[in-house]
Order: sequence, then structure tokens, then C-alpha cells
Amino acid sequence: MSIHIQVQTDDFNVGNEHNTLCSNNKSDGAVVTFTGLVREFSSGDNVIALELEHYPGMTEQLLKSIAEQAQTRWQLARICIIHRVGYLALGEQIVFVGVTSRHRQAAFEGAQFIMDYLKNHATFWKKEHFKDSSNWVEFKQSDKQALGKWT
Amino acid sequence: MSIHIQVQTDDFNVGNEHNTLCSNNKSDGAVVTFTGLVREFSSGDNVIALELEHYPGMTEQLLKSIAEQAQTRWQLARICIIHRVGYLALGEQIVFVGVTSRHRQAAFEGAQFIMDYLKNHATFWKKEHFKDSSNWVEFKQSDKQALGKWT
Amino acid sequence: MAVGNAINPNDAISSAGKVELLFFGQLKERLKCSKLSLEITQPLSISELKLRLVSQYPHWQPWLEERELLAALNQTMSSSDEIVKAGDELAFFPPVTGG
Amino acid sequence: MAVGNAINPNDAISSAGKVELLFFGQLKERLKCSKLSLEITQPLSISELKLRLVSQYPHWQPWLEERELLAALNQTMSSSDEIVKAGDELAFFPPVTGG
Repeated sequence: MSIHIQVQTDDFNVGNEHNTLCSNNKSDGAVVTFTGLVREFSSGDNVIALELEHYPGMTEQLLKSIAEQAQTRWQLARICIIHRVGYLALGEQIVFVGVTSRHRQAAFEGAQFIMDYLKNHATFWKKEHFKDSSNWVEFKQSDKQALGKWT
Repeated sequence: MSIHIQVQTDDFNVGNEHNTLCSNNKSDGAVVTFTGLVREFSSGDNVIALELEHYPGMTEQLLKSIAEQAQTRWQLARICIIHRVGYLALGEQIVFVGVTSRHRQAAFEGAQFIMDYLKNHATFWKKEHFKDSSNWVEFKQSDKQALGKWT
Repeated sequence: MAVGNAINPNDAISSAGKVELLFFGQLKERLKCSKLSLEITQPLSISELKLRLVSQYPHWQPWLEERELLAALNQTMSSSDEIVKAGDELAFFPPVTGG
Repeated sequence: MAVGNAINPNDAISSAGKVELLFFGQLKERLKCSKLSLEITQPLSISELKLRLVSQYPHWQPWLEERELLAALNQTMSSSDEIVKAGDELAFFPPVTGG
């Protein structure tokens, strides 16, 4: 079992991360990935960029703890979580979660669980930049509700 | 909305498919992919390869129909389904499902729905090759049960 | 899963003609046959057509009477009482195992 | 989510010393402060420490009394009655919005 956690300003390459999850992995037939990108979140407004900050040290520990919880619930041999911080323009990648498993359902559920917990617990804060203004993103109740299915 | 369906003997590149799902896509902040690989399925036995055949024409139509059903249930702007046929060695990629959505949950559920329906309805047949023998894979009841959550 | 007809059945002036039969997966291997043209003189149900095949190839009986065998008429999953006409494409196969 | 202590609090011979305060996100912007060393003379609860901060920086009051404000003591999410000692790291921040 392996867990790879990375918080970074640099972009990541989904193809490379996928290859790493699959290589020298004799037993897992299922790989599920989630990638989050900067999009026009707020209806009507035009987001041109996001700015992400985090709590260095605590974030990495929280992500590791979320991944470990996922591994106690599902048979997930490999987990990779990459989250970017800093200034991210429209279209850029924000977050990657990739998991491998022997079983399709476990891979889907494990990846979804990690994203749901990350959204609710990982110490990141997001600011939306518009053409002439910016504002901090509010916590979404729908993210809290998403946790309901795992309890 | 776009649907890309491909049944092919050639390998696919997950990174490239991911790029295609994301490029010129202004509105979708969530991308979920599933990749299935040739692994040691049967406990104890050593699968060295799979052989996949399909019903040309019918398969592509079924996959398109599954993708269309997913798009009526979830807001999935782009769907890509690639399934390989022919002789596939241990470790090779078999199937790729990638979807994009505005919403994380929709992307996860849409991709999982497509895989569950593909497993139950798409006209592929799989033969496992061992060192000295081979046999056709039996239909798995667990795949039928997986459909339960979508009805 | 409903799928539109891929092959338009002839609006048969005569109802006699050929049905194109296809076999896949384990069934194909057991029958040692992947396709077959069957001459019919009038429309008949899929189960009647199976009986015709069994009378013509008696050693196929155990495989064609397999309880889990599926049939697709003109590339649409079909039940055994559906009617096959000249010009149709009819496929038989075991439960699918892709993905 | 339980996380082990990242910083070992000193086994204080004297209980006086510094608490390292950190502020993140919108709170950091509103306070115009990302970190602060606070001298304490004895252990006190997180809510008592907040009162100390408000008495020292009265204009911080509305932000520090924000109902949804979260606190992490030595990088572990903590409730307001937990005790802060010299050498501890204490962070305040709004609900998280990553991913």
C-alpha cells in the first residue's frame, strides 16, 4: 500500500500520475481519477483566476489521514493526492486524486470519499478573482451534505 | 455535449484522452476517469493475457446509448468511452471511461453508471489465457447487482 | 438497452430469403461457427429458428438451448418470441463480459 | 479528522512563554496579519486566548467572534475549551474551501 501526497504551486500531468499509479502494479485492475479545474464557478460572474492558500504542514497531514481512512474502508493499494496552491488561471488544474484497486466499485467510492473529505477538512482557502474584484469562496453546504453518504 | 465512442485493438493514452476532455471546455470543473487493466483476476490462477471480442456495430451503438442515458441523468458535457479488443497482455489497458461535468458528484456518478452499464450490456466477451490453458470469463452476478443503485 | 435497427429489414415482396446468423464468444467456439446464412421461406420466431438450426445441426442442441443464451435481432436485444424475417441479422451469444 | 501533533509543546518548567498564532484565508486578510507571537504567563483555553487578543486588538473582535471560525492547536482541529500552553502553535481560520 502506498500513499503519495503533494501540495505544490507547479502544475501536474494527469498522464504521468496515471502511469505512476499503474506501473509495477500487478494486482489492481481498476484506476479512478478525479481532476478539478478552474472554471466559471459563480453563475453570471466571470472568474478569471483562483488564488489558493493552505496551512503548510497541517494540510499534508490531513490529506495523509484522509487517504489512510480511505484505505481502512476500501482495498485501495495506491492513492495519489496532489493539490495546487497559488494563483491559478481559468482552465488550470487544481486538484488530482487517483486511486487503484482490485475492484471497480472500491476505486470509485474511495476516490469520491477522498474528494468529499478533502473538500470538508483539508486546510485550503480559495479566492476568486474577477475582472475588477475578488472575493473569498464561501464554504458550500452541498460539500458538507456530500459527507452524509459515508457515515 | 459530446460523446466519443471507440472500439479498437490499439492501446490508448489516458493523458491524451484527459487533455481532450479538458481542452476548450470553459464550464466543467470536474473530470472523472476510470481505467480498467488486465490483472490477475482469478484467485490462485495466473492470467497471462486476455482476449476480447465484440459485436462490431452493435457494441458502438450500445456504448453510445449508455452515454446518452448518462447525459439524461447527469449534467455531463463530455463523455469518452474507449474499449479495446483483441489479445491483451497482463498490465495492458482494456477500457477507459472519462466524463466532464460542472459538478463533482455528477462526474463520479456518471462515470460509475457508464461502467456498470457497460459491464452488463455492452457486447464484449472476454477469454482468460493461462500458461497452459484458457477459458471464457463467466458473467459476474456482482456486476448485475451493481446496476441496482441506478434504478 | 434499446438501440435502433442497424439493418433495415427488406419490405419483403416475397417473404423467402436469407437470415444472416452471427455467433459470439464461447458459443462461437463451441459451434465452431461465427456466421451462417439461413434460408427461410416465411417469417418465424427466434425460438422457431433455433429449432430449425437444431434439426439441421443436432450437435448444436445443448449450446442453443443454454438457458442464459442471448439473442439480438438487427443489433437489438430481443426475446425469443420476436419474429425474424428474410434480410434480418440475428446474433446469438452468452452473457457479456466486457470492461 | 485527528492528526498527530506536529509540534511538541515544551514540557514547560516555567509555564510562561510564547504561543505562535497563525491566521489564514479571509481572516488573515481582515486582520491584516498572518502570524503573531503572543506572550502568555500561564496555560489558558482557546476562548480565553481569543478574549486576550480582542482586548489587545479591539478592532479584531467581529472577526474573532465569527461563529464559524475554526481553530487548530498544534495542527489538530480543536474546540474552544482546549488548553493552550507556551510553545504551542494555534491557528485560526474560516471553513475550508479547497479542492
